[in-house]
This record gives sequence, structure tokens and C-alpha cells, in this order.
Amino acid sequence: MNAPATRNDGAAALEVRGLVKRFGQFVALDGVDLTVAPREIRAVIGPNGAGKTTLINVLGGQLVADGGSVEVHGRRLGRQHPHQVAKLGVGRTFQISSTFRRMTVLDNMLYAHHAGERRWFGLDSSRLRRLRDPALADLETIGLTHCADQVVDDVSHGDRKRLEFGMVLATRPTLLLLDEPTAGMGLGERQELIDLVLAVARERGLTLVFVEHDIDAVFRAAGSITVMALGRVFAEGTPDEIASNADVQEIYLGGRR
Amino acid sequence: MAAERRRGDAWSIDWRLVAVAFVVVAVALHLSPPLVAFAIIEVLIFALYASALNLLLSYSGMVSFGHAVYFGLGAYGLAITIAKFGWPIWAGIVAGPLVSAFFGLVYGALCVQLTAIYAAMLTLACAEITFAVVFQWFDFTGGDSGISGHVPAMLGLSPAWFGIVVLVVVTLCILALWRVVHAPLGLTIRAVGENPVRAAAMGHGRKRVQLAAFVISAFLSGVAGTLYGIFHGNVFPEYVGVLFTIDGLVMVLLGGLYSFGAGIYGAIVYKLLDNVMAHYFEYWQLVIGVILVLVVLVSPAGIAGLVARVVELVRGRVRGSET
Amino acid sequence: MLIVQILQGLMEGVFLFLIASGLTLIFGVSRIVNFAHGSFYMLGAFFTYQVHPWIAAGTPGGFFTSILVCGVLVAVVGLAFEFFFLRRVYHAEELMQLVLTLAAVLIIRDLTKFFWGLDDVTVALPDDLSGAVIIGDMFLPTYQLAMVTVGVLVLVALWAVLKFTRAGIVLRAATDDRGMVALLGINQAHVFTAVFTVGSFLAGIAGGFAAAFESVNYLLDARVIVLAFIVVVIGGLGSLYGALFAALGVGVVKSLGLLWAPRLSMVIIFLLMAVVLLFRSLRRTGE
Amino acid sequence: MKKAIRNGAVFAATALLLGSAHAAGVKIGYVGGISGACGGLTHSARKAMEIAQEEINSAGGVLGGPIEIIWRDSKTKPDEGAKQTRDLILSEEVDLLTGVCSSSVFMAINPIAKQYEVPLFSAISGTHKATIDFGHPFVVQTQPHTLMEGKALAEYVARKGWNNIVTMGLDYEWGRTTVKVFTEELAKLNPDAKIARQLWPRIGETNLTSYITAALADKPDLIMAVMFGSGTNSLIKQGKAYGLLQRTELLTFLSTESYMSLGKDVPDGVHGWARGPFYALTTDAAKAFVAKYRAAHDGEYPNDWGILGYDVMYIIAGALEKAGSTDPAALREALGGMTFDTLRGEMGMRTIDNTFNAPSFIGVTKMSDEYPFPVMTDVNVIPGDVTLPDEATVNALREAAAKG
Repeated sequence: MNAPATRNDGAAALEVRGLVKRFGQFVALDGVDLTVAPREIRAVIGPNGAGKTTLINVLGGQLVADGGSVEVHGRRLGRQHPHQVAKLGVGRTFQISSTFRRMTVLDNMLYAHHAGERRWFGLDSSRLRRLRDPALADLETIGLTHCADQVVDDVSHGDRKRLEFGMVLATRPTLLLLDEPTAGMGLGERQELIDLVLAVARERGLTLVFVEHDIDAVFRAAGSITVMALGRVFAEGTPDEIASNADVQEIYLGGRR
Repeated sequence: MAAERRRGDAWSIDWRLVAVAFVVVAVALHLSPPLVAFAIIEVLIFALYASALNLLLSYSGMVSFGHAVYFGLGAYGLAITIAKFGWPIWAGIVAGPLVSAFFGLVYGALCVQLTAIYAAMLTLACAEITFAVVFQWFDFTGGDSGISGHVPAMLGLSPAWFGIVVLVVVTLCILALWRVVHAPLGLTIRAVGENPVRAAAMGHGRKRVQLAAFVISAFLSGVAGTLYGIFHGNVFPEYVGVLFTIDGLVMVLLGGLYSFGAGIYGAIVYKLLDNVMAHYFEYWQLVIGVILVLVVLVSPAGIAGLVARVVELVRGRVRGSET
Repeated sequence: MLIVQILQGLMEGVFLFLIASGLTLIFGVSRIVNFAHGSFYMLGAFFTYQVHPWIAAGTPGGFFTSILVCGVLVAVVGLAFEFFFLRRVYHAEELMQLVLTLAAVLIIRDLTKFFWGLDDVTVALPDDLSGAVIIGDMFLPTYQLAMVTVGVLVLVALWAVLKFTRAGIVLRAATDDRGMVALLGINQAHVFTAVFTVGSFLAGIAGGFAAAFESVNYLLDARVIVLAFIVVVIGGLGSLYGALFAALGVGVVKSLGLLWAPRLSMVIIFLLMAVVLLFRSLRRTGE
Repeated sequence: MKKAIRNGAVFAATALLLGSAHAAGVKIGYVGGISGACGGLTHSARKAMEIAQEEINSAGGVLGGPIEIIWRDSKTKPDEGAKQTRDLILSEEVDLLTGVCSSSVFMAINPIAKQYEVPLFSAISGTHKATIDFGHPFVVQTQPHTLMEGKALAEYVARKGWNNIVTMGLDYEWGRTTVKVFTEELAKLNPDAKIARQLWPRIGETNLTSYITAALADKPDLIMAVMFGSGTNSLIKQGKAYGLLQRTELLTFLSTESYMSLGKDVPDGVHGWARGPFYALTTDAAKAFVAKYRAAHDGEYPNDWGILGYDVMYIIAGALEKAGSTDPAALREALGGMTFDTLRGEMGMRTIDNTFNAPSFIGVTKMSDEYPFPVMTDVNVIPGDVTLPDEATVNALREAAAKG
């Protein structure tokens, strides 16, 4: 593993204080506090409209907060653009998988490795040839060798989700934000992906924050859980604590079961 | 498209193909009567211009509604440095593409501040301003009567030999463009162009990448324009005008978006219709229009898609999933 | 003199609004940049040239009727174009829509050349419309007043439709959020078709008015589409009221510009367009 | 025998491919805007030239053979014009070039004629730059160019005694140069005259209302509009409602096709200038030509460019006959000492700038009983001898152009 220099072991991996985000009249985030320790695996759950995706988007720099603060490894995020946030070691996936659909699966992965070197310029194509083997190895890891030469448009939804995850990993983030990594996948696929995510996160010592609707997956994977509702943090704790929290049962789990 | 799907040679140039094409064109230039040689030269120059525009359309996710500016300013750079500044011809030839690249940098820096149709509209505004200045700044640009006589047309060479010069320059430029597209930078450009949100989340900001693509495209368009200026030994405001912009756009769209060869195929077909069909059928643009409609409805990959299919057929490995 | 120039600029502005309103409406709802808008305008002009002698030529009533008829004819052309072609690429990427409208430009231009030739044509104005209202030393030409009236009528009609009718609510929803229309349980395709037809109609009547006002030839399309783009962009793509103010502004800049900077008015207008675009983007990123 | 046939076949094939080398007669390359912006103007030139060609050929041709014309379309684009011209010279091996519409195409073709030493007879484009600033021995101008026209206008305006003038010139070379020359010459002829305002509508501008109000605000004696085609048409149409003609005089370029397209929209009393108005030509030859033209083309009248085109064919034929060959030097020498009896009257070329002393026609419009459109009456013919710039002017312009 090759951790970026921004890493600061003394601080929390993610420190969110009083985060506010409004869309016109609507308050999507209403003073969210969240602390995630390094190497922690944190699930964020909550009913629709709780502000989970908005939270991820603010953390990733896709949205600019209206108030509050975010620190990543002790570094304050201001109004940075997403690509600057990414350079701080924050990697993320999107609710609807976001890949390069006109490129082949392999080119997607090659690009991820190229991006992982924190460069954008470069006219020397031998660098890409050098990146080819690691890229193929990554495809192996996420099980996409079979479709390496297909354009992403032609591969299945699940493969795209896996590819996106693999690409983000290839940029070597220290903090990984996953927005519904298993949305729209079949049951078997879902478990497979969650296992993969966990394995990689543990192996690389990543800090993981993921939003997920699949409660089974959440309880199986997460070290701790944050429950959001109406733009606020409603409860926080270990899976056991959350499972036994009556209020959570009431507003969220109860509603679903 | 097919070329990029295959694994083995996706990243390398098929040198045999390049060599064969080169020789065929060179021989054709020498066997043809002048008018045909002129047509070949036109195709070559526009293949470069359209390929440069194609870098924007197919790869960088930008649309330029004013690309003739960078084409025409190449020819103006050549003419003005020689006729007004008294530079030697070789210096003018070097200056042409650099002038284009400079304007590509300035206008591009503005245009990448915007996205999608807003950016395209800004390219239009920049182009119209440039055209107005070129058209009206009589003392400097010669206004609508242009500048001519600053360089001997075709450098005084015969059509065939000038054709060879153009062939060499265009081939080198298109090969260079191929290298760019398939270098790390090209990968960044394609990524940013296709999905800027994803690319940003991986650390690549859109603006400077698109600006780099814009400058490269402007430079190569400038090379094409400079060649065109030498070809005719003149320059006129038409060269930066809206018709040349539309010519380029139509060529790329005809050739087929999202393939490297779009500009080349498009230039061949468009100029063929322009030079041959126009003699027999005055309304050849109507034919182009109809072909474009067919491209959209039947074969969005354009001529490049058709060519790829034929190539696949010839090689006997058509896959069912291919379109 | 200033007042005369400003007034003249405003009158020209209303006509520019008439030209641009259809374009901005179409963009607002379906996000299609209709390059063929200038071509529809040109068709309106040539249709009027063709049709007006058949419909009681020489009287204002017959004259306006023929413009209206031609507007409808152009609307039919627009409808057909939308229905048979454009509709197929709403879900494709935007460049495909660009290709189609560009193809329409090429086709319509050559057809115009084929049917009406290369020469300039004009439509003779009925005598009752060729005078002017004279106030002091100010001349307000009757025909331009008529065009202003039509421009205002179009504005009021669009405003009323948008404000009070169910169709208008749907349109506004579609402009704000395309997904919303589907949520309202309305077939989005029908909305797009309707708007494209109305937009073409507006282009058609604008062209019809132009035929009697100026000299028309097959090169009209390119000239008009650029003008329409300027207005629509300065007004904010998709904004009807923005287009109105932009059109009036462009008209006044032109009429005053020719006094103070006679050779630069077009450059000024394009600079304005560039500045507006950049300024808007700065504001957006500020969000 | 067999061999002869084979040789013949080879020859025919070569001829097809490369264009035949001709024995007798003359091969003329026509490059003009058959399509494009000039398309609306030049179709009449072509028709007239074909009539002249037919007349000349049936009278025995020139240099012992027929005139052959190869028609090429410049699409009114300078690059296309240049390309077609070079091909006419290289593969068709034409002896002469003519046609040329639009000054940019003329400027593009001009250096090619110079390079290959092929005589180029301009019939349609009126820029002075080709024969003066960038003049060379092989380019000939057979109609009044911009400098001559500007001077003719000044002459007319001075004669009329108009003092307070607004100019409205299309913002490109023709408009700018004509206004400039007009202003300079008028200052010499009538020191009391002043230019109250200069307006510069953009080429292609068809809404001229704010230009009209601005011009009228100065209460001028005259609006001098250096405009043509759709610009002129729009100005006249839109000016009507402002009482333009009641409040001032208007002088503008009015070639015949403007009347044809505007019809009764052209009011009486507009001062117009033209280069070859058929209705003002009174010679029998001109009348015969118009009759022949109308008979051949459904009663259509030739426009100015038709007259110019017809004249240029006879100028070419006459000069060739006298020169006795197609040799450019001999041709130029022959041209220098000749006078031609053209439809526009007697004309000759001077050798300092290869320009004919072609007349300018300026008159006043009046609805006509004879034609379905108004025409100009009281036509003043301002002879070229009055308007040709003097040698010093020509040399000064050439020096300036050489400096760049």
C-alpha cells in the first residue's frame, strides 16, 4: 500500500461538525456531526430523504456546504472542487454507477491507475503499457477479466458496479465513500461485492463510509452505524446497539419490516 | 471503434495500413490530372482539420461552433507575418499554427469555464468576434479582399509534389494526434470528456484537461489552415467563417462520432461529394443532409462504424454483439 | 434623435423577440438547440412569398391571413420533422440532436434553392400598411407597429398559456425539470412535439413578416439563426422573458451603436454575449 | 490502319482525361459564382456570353476556329475560384480567363493569372485592387471599377448641388473605398459639400430601419447608399414608410436585378447608378441583343451583368483578331491601340492599368409602361475618361501595396 502524504494518524479520518446544506427552502443536512476513526467501517442508513446521499456529495466535494466543517485526516475541506478533494485521498462511488461507458473495461481500469499516479498530462504511452499489468491484476481481483475488452456499455449492471469500485480503489484513497454500492444488484452479487469491499478495506487499512439500503449487508459489514433522518444524525453506535435501539426500530427498521 | 475494442493492437498503429495508404495517395497524386490532385490535397488538409475538431467532439466532450477560427488564423498567421512583418516564408509557416494555438489558448481558457451548450455558444461568440475583426480590420488583414501573393501558391511546386508535402505533413500530424489520444493525456481527455464527474472524483479537474485538448486541436487546425493558405497562396475572411466551421462539423458527424477516423472518413466523403457530385447535381448539400439523417437513424457510428464493420467482416470475426 | 433611435431599437427588438421566442421555448422544454430555427424562419418567408398572391393580395386582412397560413404550414413542417426524426433521438446524446437539426438546415436550404432559386424575392406590402404614424418629426411605420403588436400578442399569449392553462403548467414543469412531466403523468413526447410545433410556428410567422419587410434569399437562414442565438443566449437559454429583454437590449445596442461606434455594433453585441455567458457561469459555481 | 485506330483511341482517352490540346480557335475559361452569393447576379452574364459566343462562332469564330468556353463554378468562394482557375490553366490549358464575380474571388484568381501569364478579363467584379494595387500585365478590367465609380458619383452629386450628405456604405471593401473616393472627389468638386454622417451597415444586414432614422436625423440633402442587392432592396422598402424620398434624396446602386425583384416597390425618384442598364442603351446593336436574349429566355430581360458579359466576349474576340494569336503579349499590345464598339458605347483600354474607359450610368427611377418594373430615366452617362484615376494615383497605390 502506498498511502498519500496527507495522512495524519493522530486525527480522525473524518471529522464532520454541524454540516448544513440547503436546496432553496429545503434543508437537506441540518447540522450533521460525524466522527469516523481511521480504519473504521461505518455504515450510514436512514429512510429516503434523510440526507445520506447529500452528505456523501458534500464530503466528496460535488456539493458545497452552506455551513459547518469537514476535516479529512485533520485537513479542513473548504470549497475545494471534487478533484482537489480526491487528491486528499478521498475516493467515492456513486449511487448510479459512474464509469466511462464508451471505453473498454480495461481502459477504465488503466485510466484509474493513471489517475492514481496523481498526474493528468503525459505524452509517453509507455507509461500506460507499464500500467497494463497492474490494471489487469485489479480486474482479476474484482472478477472482471472475462469482459476486459468489452465496452462498459455492453457489460452488466453488477459488473459496472464492481468496476467502479475497483477503479476507485486503484486511485489509492485512504477514505472511501460508497453511495449504495449494491443498489440494483441481485442477492448473490450483493453479498459477493460486500465481501470484496470488506476484504479490500481490511487489507489496505482503508477508512470506509458507506450508504446502504440492504440492512443485512449493513449489519454484516459495518463496524459502526450512523442512522440519519430528516437531515440529522438520529442515532449512532455498534450494530448491536442500533439493532436494539427502539427509536430506530420505530422510524426506520419498523417501517421496513 | 472496433479498433479500440480489440486488445492486441488497440494501442499500436497499424503501420502496414499507414504505409499502404501513404503510397496509394502518393501514387494517385502523381497519376492524376491537376483538378483531381487538388481534390486529393483538399481531402488531406480537411482530414487534418476535421480530425483536430474530432479531438474535441469525440474525446474531450466539447463542441466548437467556431473552429474555422483556428483553421483560418493559421493561414492569417502565415500571411500577416510574411506580408506585413516581412518575415521569411519559413518563419511564416512556423508562425501560422502557433497563432492558432495562441488563440486556442485564450479562447479555450474562456470556453472551458462553461460546459455543454453554454461552452459551445461561447465558442460561437469568440468566432464571430474574430470574424468581424478579420473582416473589418482592413489595414491589417486586408478585409474582405484578403491577402494574396505573399507566398507562391503550392510553394511553386507542381500539384503532385505539393501534394506529397501535404501528405507528409498531414500524416505526421494525424499520427501525432493518434499518439496524443492514446497517451496518458489522451486517456485523461477521453475520461474527462465522457464523464467529468467521475474523472473529478478521481482527481482530474475538467478545465485544464479540456483546455489542453482545445489548444492541441487549435494547433492542428492551424497546421491545416496554414497548409491551405500555402495551397492557394492567399487568405480570405471566409477561411475563418461560419461555412468552414460547418464543413468541419459535418465531416466529423458524417465520419462517425467517437472514433479516431471520423475526421478522415468524413473529409473523404464530404470533399468527394463536393468535388464530384457538385458538377452533376447542384443540390449536393441536400444529399449530405439526407446522409446525416441516415447516420443518426441507422448508423450512429457514421462511416467509421461502417468501415469498422466491413473490416471486421473481412477479418472474419464479427461478433454478434457488435453494432 | 436619441429618443428616435431608442424607440427604433425597441421596435427592432420586439421583432428579434418574435424570431427568438420559438427557439428559447424549444430549448427550455426539450433542451434541443434547434439549428433549423433559421431555416423554418426562411421557409416562412418563402411560403409567404408564394402564398400571398393567392390570398387576397393587397389588403391587410389577406396579407395577415397569408402570414398566418404560412406560419401554420411551417408548423406542419416542424411537426413532421419532430415526429419522424427528432423524436427518435431524445434519449440519445445531445450531439445526435445537433446532427439532425444541422441536416435539416442543409436539406431546407437546398430545397429552397431548388424551388425559389438564388435571386432575392420580396413581398409587396399592402398600401394600407406602408405608411407611418407621424408624431412631430418621429415616424412610426404602420407595418413595424403591426409587427410590434404581433410580438406583444405572442408574448401575452405565451404568458397566458404558461400561467393559466394546464398545458402551461406542464410546460413550466418541463422547463424546470424534465422528469417532473413524467411524474405529472403526462406523456413527455407529446409535450415536446407540441412545443416544437409552436416554436416552428413562431419562426414561420416571423419569417412571413420579414418577407414583406426586407429582401429574402436562400442565405437568410444562417443570418437569422445567429441573431436568434445571440438573443437566446443573452436572455438565458430557455427563458422566455429573458429573451424579451435580451431582444430589446440587442435592438437598442444596435440602433445606438451605429451612432457612436458605427463599425463595432456587432462586435459589441457578441462581446455582450460572451460576458453574459461567463458571468452566468461564475454565478453558477457560486452556488 | 489498326495502329491508327489504336492511336486514335489513346488520343481520345488522353483528351478526355487531360482536356484536349486544341488546334484552331480559342479556349476561354469562365470562373464565376454560378452558385453561392453571386449566383443570383451572374446567371444573366452566362446567358449573354453564350449568345455572344454563338454569334461570333456562326460568323466564323476567331483565329480560324470557334470560341470554346469552359464554365466553372467558383461557388463565390475565393478558394474554390482559385482551384478552378488553376485547373483551367493546367489541365484545360485555356488561352484566356473571364467571369470573376465578387472581389475576393477576383483577388484570389488575380495572382494565378499573373503566375501563369494567362490573360484575365474581369467582367463582373469591380474591385480596383486587382488592376491597380496588385495590377500586372495580364489582368484587364472592362467595367468601371470602384475608384471610377466613386468619382462618377462625386461628379453627379456635385452637378446636383447637394451639400449636406449622409453616406451609408456597406462595411467592406467596395463600400468603404467607394465612400472614401466619393468623399475625396466631392471635396474637390464642391468645397461646400459636407459629409454629415457616415453609417456602415454590416454586409447582410437587412433591417436598416435604425440606419434610416439616424440618417434622416441629420436632415441631409442626400443619402448616398453604397449598397446592393438585398441591402438596397431593404433600404428602399423600409425607407418608404419614413417618407425617405419626401424628406431627402437617395442615391444608391441599382442594377437591373434590383428592379426585377422589387417590382413596384421601387418608388419613383430614386437616384441610382448602374454599370450596364439595358433599357438605357439605345444603339441598334443593344436593342438587337436584348431582343435576342428575351427570345431565348422566356422574355426575361438581361441584367447589368448580362450586358457586361456580352461586351467582354466581343472585346476578347476583337482583340484576338487584331493580335492574330493568343499570345498574351501580342494580345495586350493589340488591346492598347484599339477602340471597341460595345453595347455601352465606344470604349478602349489604357495600358498603364489595363482598364477600359467604361462609362457609369446614373439616373432617376420612374415606373415604366414598357417594362414590368420601373427603370431609370434621364440617365447620365459619365464617361470613363472623366473617372479614370490619373497615373500618379495609380503609381502611389501600387507603391503602397508593394510595401504591404
